[in-house]
Amino acid sequence: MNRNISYSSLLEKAIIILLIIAFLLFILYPIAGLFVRSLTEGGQWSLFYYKDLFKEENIELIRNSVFVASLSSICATILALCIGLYAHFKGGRIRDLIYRGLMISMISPPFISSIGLLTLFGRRGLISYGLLGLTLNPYGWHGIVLLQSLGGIPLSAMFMMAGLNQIDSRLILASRDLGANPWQTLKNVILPSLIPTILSVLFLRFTMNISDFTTPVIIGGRFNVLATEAYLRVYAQANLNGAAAMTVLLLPPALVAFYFYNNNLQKTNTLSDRSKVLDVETLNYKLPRLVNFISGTITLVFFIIMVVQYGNIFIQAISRNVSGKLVFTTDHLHFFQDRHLDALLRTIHMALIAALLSTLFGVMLSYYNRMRRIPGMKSIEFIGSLPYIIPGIFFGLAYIVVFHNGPIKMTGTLIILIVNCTFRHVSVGNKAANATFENIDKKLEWASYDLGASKLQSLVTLIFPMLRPTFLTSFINAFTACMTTVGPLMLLVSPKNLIISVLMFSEVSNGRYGQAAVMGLSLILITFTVNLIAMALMTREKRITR
Amino acid sequence: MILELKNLTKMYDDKNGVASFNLAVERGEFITLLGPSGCGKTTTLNLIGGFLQADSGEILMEGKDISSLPPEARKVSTVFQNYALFPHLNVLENVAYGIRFFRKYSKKKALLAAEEFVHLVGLSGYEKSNIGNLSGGQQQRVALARSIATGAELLLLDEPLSNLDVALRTHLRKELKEIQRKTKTTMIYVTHDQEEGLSLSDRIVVMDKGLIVQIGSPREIYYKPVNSYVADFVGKSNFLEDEKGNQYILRPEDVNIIEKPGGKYIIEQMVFLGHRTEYILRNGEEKVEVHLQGIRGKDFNLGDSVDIEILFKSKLNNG
Amino acid sequence: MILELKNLTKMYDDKNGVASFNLAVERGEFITLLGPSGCGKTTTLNLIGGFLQADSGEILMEGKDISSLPPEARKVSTVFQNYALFPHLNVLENVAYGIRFFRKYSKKKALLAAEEFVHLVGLSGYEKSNIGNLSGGQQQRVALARSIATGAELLLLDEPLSNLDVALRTHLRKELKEIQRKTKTTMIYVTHDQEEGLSLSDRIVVMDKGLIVQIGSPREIYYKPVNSYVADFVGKSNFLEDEKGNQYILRPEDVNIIEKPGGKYIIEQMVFLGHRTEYILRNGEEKVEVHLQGIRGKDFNLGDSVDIEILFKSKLNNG
Amino acid sequence: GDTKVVEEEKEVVEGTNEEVVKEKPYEGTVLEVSVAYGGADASFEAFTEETGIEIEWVSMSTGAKLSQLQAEEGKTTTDIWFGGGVDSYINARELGYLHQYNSPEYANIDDKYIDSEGYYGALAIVPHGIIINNDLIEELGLDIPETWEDLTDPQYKGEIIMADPSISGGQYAIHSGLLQHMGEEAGWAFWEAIDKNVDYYGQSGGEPGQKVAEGEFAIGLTAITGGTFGLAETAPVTPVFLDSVPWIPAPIAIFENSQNKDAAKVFVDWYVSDHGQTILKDADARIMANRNVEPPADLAAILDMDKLIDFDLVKMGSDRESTLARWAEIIGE
Ligand SMILES: Nc1ncnc2c1ncn2[C@@H]1O[C@H](COP(=O)(O)OP(=O)(O)OP(=O)(O)O)[C@@H](O)[C@H]1O
Ligand SMILES: Nc1ncnc2c1ncn2[C@@H]1O[C@H](COP(=O)(O)OP(=O)(O)OP(=O)(O)O)[C@@H](O)[C@H]1O
Ligand SMILES: [Mg+2]
Ligand SMILES: [Mg+2]
Repeated sequence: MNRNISYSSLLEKAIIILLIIAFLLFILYPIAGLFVRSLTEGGQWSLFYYKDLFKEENIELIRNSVFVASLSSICATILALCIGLYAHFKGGRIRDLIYRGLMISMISPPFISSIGLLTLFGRRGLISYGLLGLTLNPYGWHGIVLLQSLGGIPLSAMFMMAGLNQIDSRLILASRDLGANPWQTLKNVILPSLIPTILSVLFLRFTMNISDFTTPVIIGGRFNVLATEAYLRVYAQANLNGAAAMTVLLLPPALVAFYFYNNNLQKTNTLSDRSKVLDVETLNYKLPRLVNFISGTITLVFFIIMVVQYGNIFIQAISRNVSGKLVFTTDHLHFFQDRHLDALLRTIHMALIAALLSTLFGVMLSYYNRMRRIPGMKSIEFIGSLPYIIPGIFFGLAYIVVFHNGPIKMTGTLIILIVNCTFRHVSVGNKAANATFENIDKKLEWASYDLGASKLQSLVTLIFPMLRPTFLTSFINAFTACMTTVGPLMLLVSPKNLIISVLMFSEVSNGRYGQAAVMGLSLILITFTVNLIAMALMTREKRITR
Repeated sequence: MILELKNLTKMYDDKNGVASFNLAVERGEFITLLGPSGCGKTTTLNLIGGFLQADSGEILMEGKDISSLPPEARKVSTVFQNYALFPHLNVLENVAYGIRFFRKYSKKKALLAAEEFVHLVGLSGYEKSNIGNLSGGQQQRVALARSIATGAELLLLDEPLSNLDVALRTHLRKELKEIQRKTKTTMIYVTHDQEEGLSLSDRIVVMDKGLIVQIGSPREIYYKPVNSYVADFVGKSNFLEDEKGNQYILRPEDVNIIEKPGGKYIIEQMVFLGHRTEYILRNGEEKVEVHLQGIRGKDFNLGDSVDIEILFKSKLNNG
Repeated sequence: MILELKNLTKMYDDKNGVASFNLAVERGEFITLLGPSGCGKTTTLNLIGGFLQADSGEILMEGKDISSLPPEARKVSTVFQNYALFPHLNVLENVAYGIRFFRKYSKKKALLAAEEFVHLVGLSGYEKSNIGNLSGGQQQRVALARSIATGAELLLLDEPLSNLDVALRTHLRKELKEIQRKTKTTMIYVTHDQEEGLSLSDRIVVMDKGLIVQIGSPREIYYKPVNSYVADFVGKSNFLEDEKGNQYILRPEDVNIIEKPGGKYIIEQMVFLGHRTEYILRNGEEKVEVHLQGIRGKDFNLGDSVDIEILFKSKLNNG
Repeated sequence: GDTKVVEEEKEVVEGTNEEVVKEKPYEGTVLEVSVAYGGADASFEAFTEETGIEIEWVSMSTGAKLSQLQAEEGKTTTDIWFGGGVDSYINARELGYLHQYNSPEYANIDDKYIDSEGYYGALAIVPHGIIINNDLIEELGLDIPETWEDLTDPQYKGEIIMADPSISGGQYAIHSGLLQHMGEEAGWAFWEAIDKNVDYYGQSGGEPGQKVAEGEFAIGLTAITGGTFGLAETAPVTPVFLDSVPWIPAPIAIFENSQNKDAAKVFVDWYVSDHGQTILKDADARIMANRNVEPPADLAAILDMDKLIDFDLVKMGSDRESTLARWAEIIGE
C-alpha cells in the first residue's frame, strides 16, 4: 500500500515539475530572450534601443494608444452593458437568442470586421456611397474606435450577462419593496452590484485594445499607435530590437489594466450568493422605459451590423466590388480551393492540438494553484497570463529568437505554431478553471483521499470529470482563438507551416478582400461547426448530470 | 381591517401555487403562515408584496384594491428569507434606502432619519459597518430596521430566522415580538417551524398544498386541530380511537408513565434528550409515545412493564 | 482500544486550534465531540482523518502511531459536513469509490460490492440516481454508506445532520444509531446540538476553546456538569446559591409551579410552544425560568402570583 | 487573363518536355521560397515539371523576412528569396545571410540590376506609375495627371492613395527614385506638396491598386505589373506612366543557411535564363531583367523605356534611413 502511494506521489511530483518547466521554457524563457536581445546592439550590451524611447514622437504614440484604447474600451463596455441589461431583463427566449448571437459573432477574427466596414462604409462603400451617396472617410482614430468597440462587444456582453445573472434577484425585489422605482433600482442596486463586472470588462478590453495592431494597421490611416509602430518596426523596417524595446513601453499600461481586471474578476466571484429564490421570469422587473428603448435599439443595431457584416463577408467571397457596384464571380472560391485548402487543413490541425493542450495545461495549473495550493504555482500562473497580455507579435518574435537553434530548434515547423498557440491561450482555460474551482467544495478532494484514492487518482477520477463542462467551454474558446490568431504567428510561418489566418491578414492588408473573405468564411464555418459540436456535447452532459 | 385577501389564487401549474386564499388581518395583528416547504407561503407573501401577479382574487389594503400596483407603490414591506441586504451599502445606508425612496426623503435626511431605526434594533455603533462583516443575527436586525423604517403599515417576514442557530433563533424571536409591541406594526410571518409559529402569533394560518387548512390562535391550533395533518404539523401526536369510533389525539407530553410491574405496556425505546426523555411504549399492536420531562424521565428503563395515565386528549373532527 | 489520542495539539495561532487533547476510544463506542462553533471539533476530526498535521502529540490506532500517514493510508473514514458526495457519479458509483481505492477492488467488483451497502442504508432502487436529485436525508445516507463501505474501523462524522430540518434530523438520528448497532462501527461524531449529543452517544466530550472540559455519559454531562459552561451548553439552567455559598443548577423542567394566591413569585413572561409553555417567574431580584409540559402549562397567566416546587437540583463543583 | 496564361504555359512545357527529362538530378528535392513577387507562383508548376524540384512557398514582405532572419540569426529554413525590395537584400547581404552565387545566366543581365559580387541577382524591373479610376475621375471632373508635379494640384485633395514608404519597398523606390531624379530640393518639395493631397497611406505596396479599383480613391501610386493590368480587366481602372518612371529591380537570392544549395542554384539559373524569364513574364507581365526577353506587349504599349530614370540603387539603399526620417517629419506634421 505504502509503496503504491509513494510511486504515485512521485509520478505526481514529476508531472508538477514538468508543468513548471513547460511554463518557464515556453513562456518566460522566450520573453526573457527577446528582452535580452533588445538590450544588445551588434553583439554588445547596449541601451541603444531604449535611448530614444521617450522621444516626443513616441510620447505622442503613447498618448494615441492610451486615448484610442480607453475610448474603445469605454464604448465597448457601455454598449455591452446595454446589450447585457436588455438581454437579461427580457429573459426567456430573447435572452437565449441574444446569447447565441453573441457567441456566433465572437468567432470571426476581429480584423475581418474591417473588410465589412470598409466595403460597406468606406469612401465608396456599398451603403455609404452606393445607397446613401455619401463619401465617408473611415480611416483614422474613429475607425479604430468603431472597430475595436464592435469587436469587443460580444465577449463583453456575455460577461455582463453572466454578471447580471450572479446578482441576487432578491436585492432587486428588496429595492422595489423599499419604494425604489425601476430607474432608482437600476441606479442604486443593479449597477452598483455590477461594478466589479463592469470594471473587469473595461480593463480586459483595455489590455486587448492597447496591444492590438491589426485594427490600426488596416483602418488607422495616418493615425498611428504604439502597437502599429512596433509592428511596423518588425514588419517593414526589420528593426527587431527596436520593436522589442518599444513593447516595453506597451507593457506597463497593459499590466496595470490586467492587474485590475484580475482583481475585479475575483470580486465578482466572491460577492455572489448562488441561492436564488426567483428567476428573471418571475422577478417581474422591467427596465425603465427609456433605458429599455435605448438598450433595445443598441442591441438591434448591433445585430443588424453583425448580420450585414457576415452577409457582406459572404457576398465579398463571391463577388467583386467595382466602384460601389457588385459583380459576381467564383474566382475567389477557385483560388481558395487551389491555393489555400492545405493551409486551412493545417490550421485546423494546429488549432485542435493547441486548444487541447492549452486547456489541459490551463486546468492543471489552476488545479495545482487553487485546489492544492502548491507553493510557487501562483507565480507560474502569472507567467501563464503574460502571453495573453503582451502584444502577440512579440510572443512570436520571442519564439524565433530562442528556438531557432540549439536543442529545441523548432523554427519553420508546425510544432512551433502549436506550442506558441498553446501557451498564448493557456490563460483562457486557466481562468475558466479558476472560476470553477471557486465553486467546487474543497472537501470533495478530501473525501476522495479519505476513501483511499491517491492524489493522482483523485485528479483523474474526480477533478477531471467534474471539470468536463469547463474543459469543453475553454476548448471552444481556445480553439476559436487559435484559429483566428495572427499576431504571434505572423513571423513564425514559413512555406511549410503556413496557416490560414496569417494568409488572410496579408490579403486584407493588401486590400484583396475577396480572397480574405473566402478564407474568413471558411474560418467562421469551421469554428462554428466545432462550437456546435462542443455545445451539443455539453448539453448532453447536462442531461446526464441533471 | 388593514388587509383583506379575497379568493386570492395564483397557480404556477396544476399543482403548485396558492388557491382561494381568504384572510382578513386586523391592524397590529401578528399572523403566521405555517406549513411545510412548498405549500405556498412565499407565493402568498409575494402576491401581497406585489412581486407576483395573482391569477384572480383581490388584495384589499384599508379597503382599496392594490392588486395592480407595482411593489414600490404598496405600503407593504418585506423582510426576505436571506435578508437581501445591499452588500454595497453600509448598515445606515441600507436602512436609509427605504426612507429615501418609500418616504421620498432626500438622501441626507434619509440617513439622519435612519439612525433612529438602527438604534431601535440595538445596532447603535454599527452604522458604518459593512454588511458582510455582520453576524447573521445582526443582519436580521438590519433587515428588520430597513423594513420598519419605510413606515409601511404591514410587514411581511419570510422565514427571517430560518438560517440561524437555535439559540440565536430563540433570542431573536423574543426581540422581534418586542419590536412589534413597540412599533405596533402589523406583521405577516412565514415559517415552517411550529414552535416559532406557536410562540409568536396572535393567529396562525396553517397551509397545505396551496390551501388554507385551519386559522386560529396558537392554543386552538395545538389543542383543537381540525385534522391529523394540522395535529401532526404542530407537534407529536398519538392517535387513539374509542369504542364508538371517535378519533382522539393524545400529545406525548400529556401522558404520564406509572410504575406498575405487570402493567400492560412495555418500554420499547428510550431516548435521553436532557430536558426530557422520550419513550415508546408498546401494548401488542398499540404503540404510545410518551415524553417525560426532566428528572421525571429518569425512573424507567428499557423493558420495564408500566401503565399510563392520560392527562388530556382532544377529539378530532375528521374521520 | 481502537484509537488513542495523546496530548494532541494543533494551533493555527495563539487562540485557535486544539490543545492537549487526550482521549481513548473503545471499539464499538459512539463518542460525540460537543461544543460551540469554533471550539475545535472539526480540527480534531481532521487531525484523526489525516487532513491536518498535528503540531505535537500522538494518534495511535490499535496501538500504532499513524500521525505521519496520509489520509488515504488511514483506516478511518469521514462523513463530511455537507457530505462531499461526488456530483458526477451516481449513488452506486459514489459508494463504490471507496471500495475501489481503499479496498483496491477492480471497478467492476467495487460496483458489485457497493450494492450491499446501498441496501444497508435503505436506498435500494436508487442505485442509478443522480446525487443532485436526492433529498438531504438520502444524501446523508449515501455518505454514510460510502464511508462504511470502505470497511474503515473508525468513522468520523462532522455534523452530518446540521443542514436538515428538525423532523428529518430526529428521524435520521435514529437510523444512524441503528446502523451503528448493526455494523458495530466505532464512531466519533461532531455536533453543536446538545440534543443530538445526548441522544446518540455512549460518551460525550464537551469542548471549549480548543480544550476538553468534560468527558462523560449523557446523563453525567446533563446532571453532573463540572461547571456552568457545560451546564449551560447542554440545557437551560437556573443558578441558585444556598446560604453556605454552594452553587446549584436547577433545570427549568425540574421545577413545578404551584397555584398559590399571594405566592412570592410573579409570572412575568409566558411563551406557548405547544408541547410546553415557558414561564419566567420573578421574586424581586430573583428570576426563575420554568418549563411546564403539555396541558399542565395551561393553568397560569401573566401576572399570577405563584409558588414553586423544586424537583431536583445538582451541585456545581466550580465557584 | 489568368486562364490564358495557364494555356500558354502548357504549350511551353509540352514543347520542352522531352529535352529536360534527361537532366533531373534534384528530382524530389523541396525548395522553400519566400516570395514577394505578385503572381510568381503561376510559374512554379512549370519549374517543377521541368526540373523535378518541388516548391513550397510563402508570401512575405521582404521587411518581415529580414526581421525573421535577424531574429533567427540567419538560420532560416528557407532556401530562396524571390522578389521584393532590393534594400532588404543589401541589408541581408551585409549581415551575411545571403549565399554568393554568380549564375552564368547573369551574363544576359545588366550589371546595374545585380549585386557586383553575386549575392543577389535580378528577375525583373518593376516600373512605377499611377493607377486611376476612370469612373471617379469622370464623376469628380478631375484631369488625368500627366506628370508627377500634376499630382500636387489641390483638385486631387483626398483622392490620392499611396503606400507608406517606410513600409512598402516599392513606394520607397518611387520616393528615392524621384529624389534622385528631381534632385534633393525639388524632390522634397514635391513630396511635401503631395502629402497635402493624401489622406491615407497604405500599409503595403499592393493596397493602392486595390483601393483604386474598388473606388475608394481616384488615383493610386503603384508599381505597374501584370497584376495592375489584371485589375483593369475587372474594374474601370487604367495604369498610367507619368513623365518619368522610377523603377526597382526584383532581386533573387539564395540563403546562406540553405541546405539545398545545388538545387537552389538550378532554381536561380532557371529563373534568370531566357526560358525561365519568359515563363515568369507570362505569369506576371513585367519588364524582365534578361535583355533577351521582350517586354510584355501591354506594358510596352504604354511605357517609353527612355522615361526610366537613371537610378543609383546603392545610394537608394544607403540613404534609406535618413530619407525615411525626413519623411516621418513631413507626415508627422
Ligand atoms: N416560479 C415558479 N414556477 C413554477 N413553480 C413555482 C414557482 N415558484 C414556486 N413554485 C412552486 O410552487 C410551490 C409553492 O412555492 P412557495 O415558494 O410559495 O413555497 P413555500 O411554502 O414558500 O416553501 P418554502 O418553505 O420551501 O419556502 C412549490 O411547489 C414551488 O416549487
Ligand atoms: N486553516 C485555519 N487557519 C486558521 N484558523 C483556523 C483554520 N481552520 C480553523 N481555524 C480556526 O480554528 C478554530 C477551530 O476551528 P474548527 O473548524 O475546528 O471549529 P469547529 O469546532 O469545527 O466549529 P464549527 O462548529 O463552526 O464547525 C476556529 O476559531 C477557526 O476559526
Ligand atoms: Mg418560501
Ligand atoms: Mg466544524
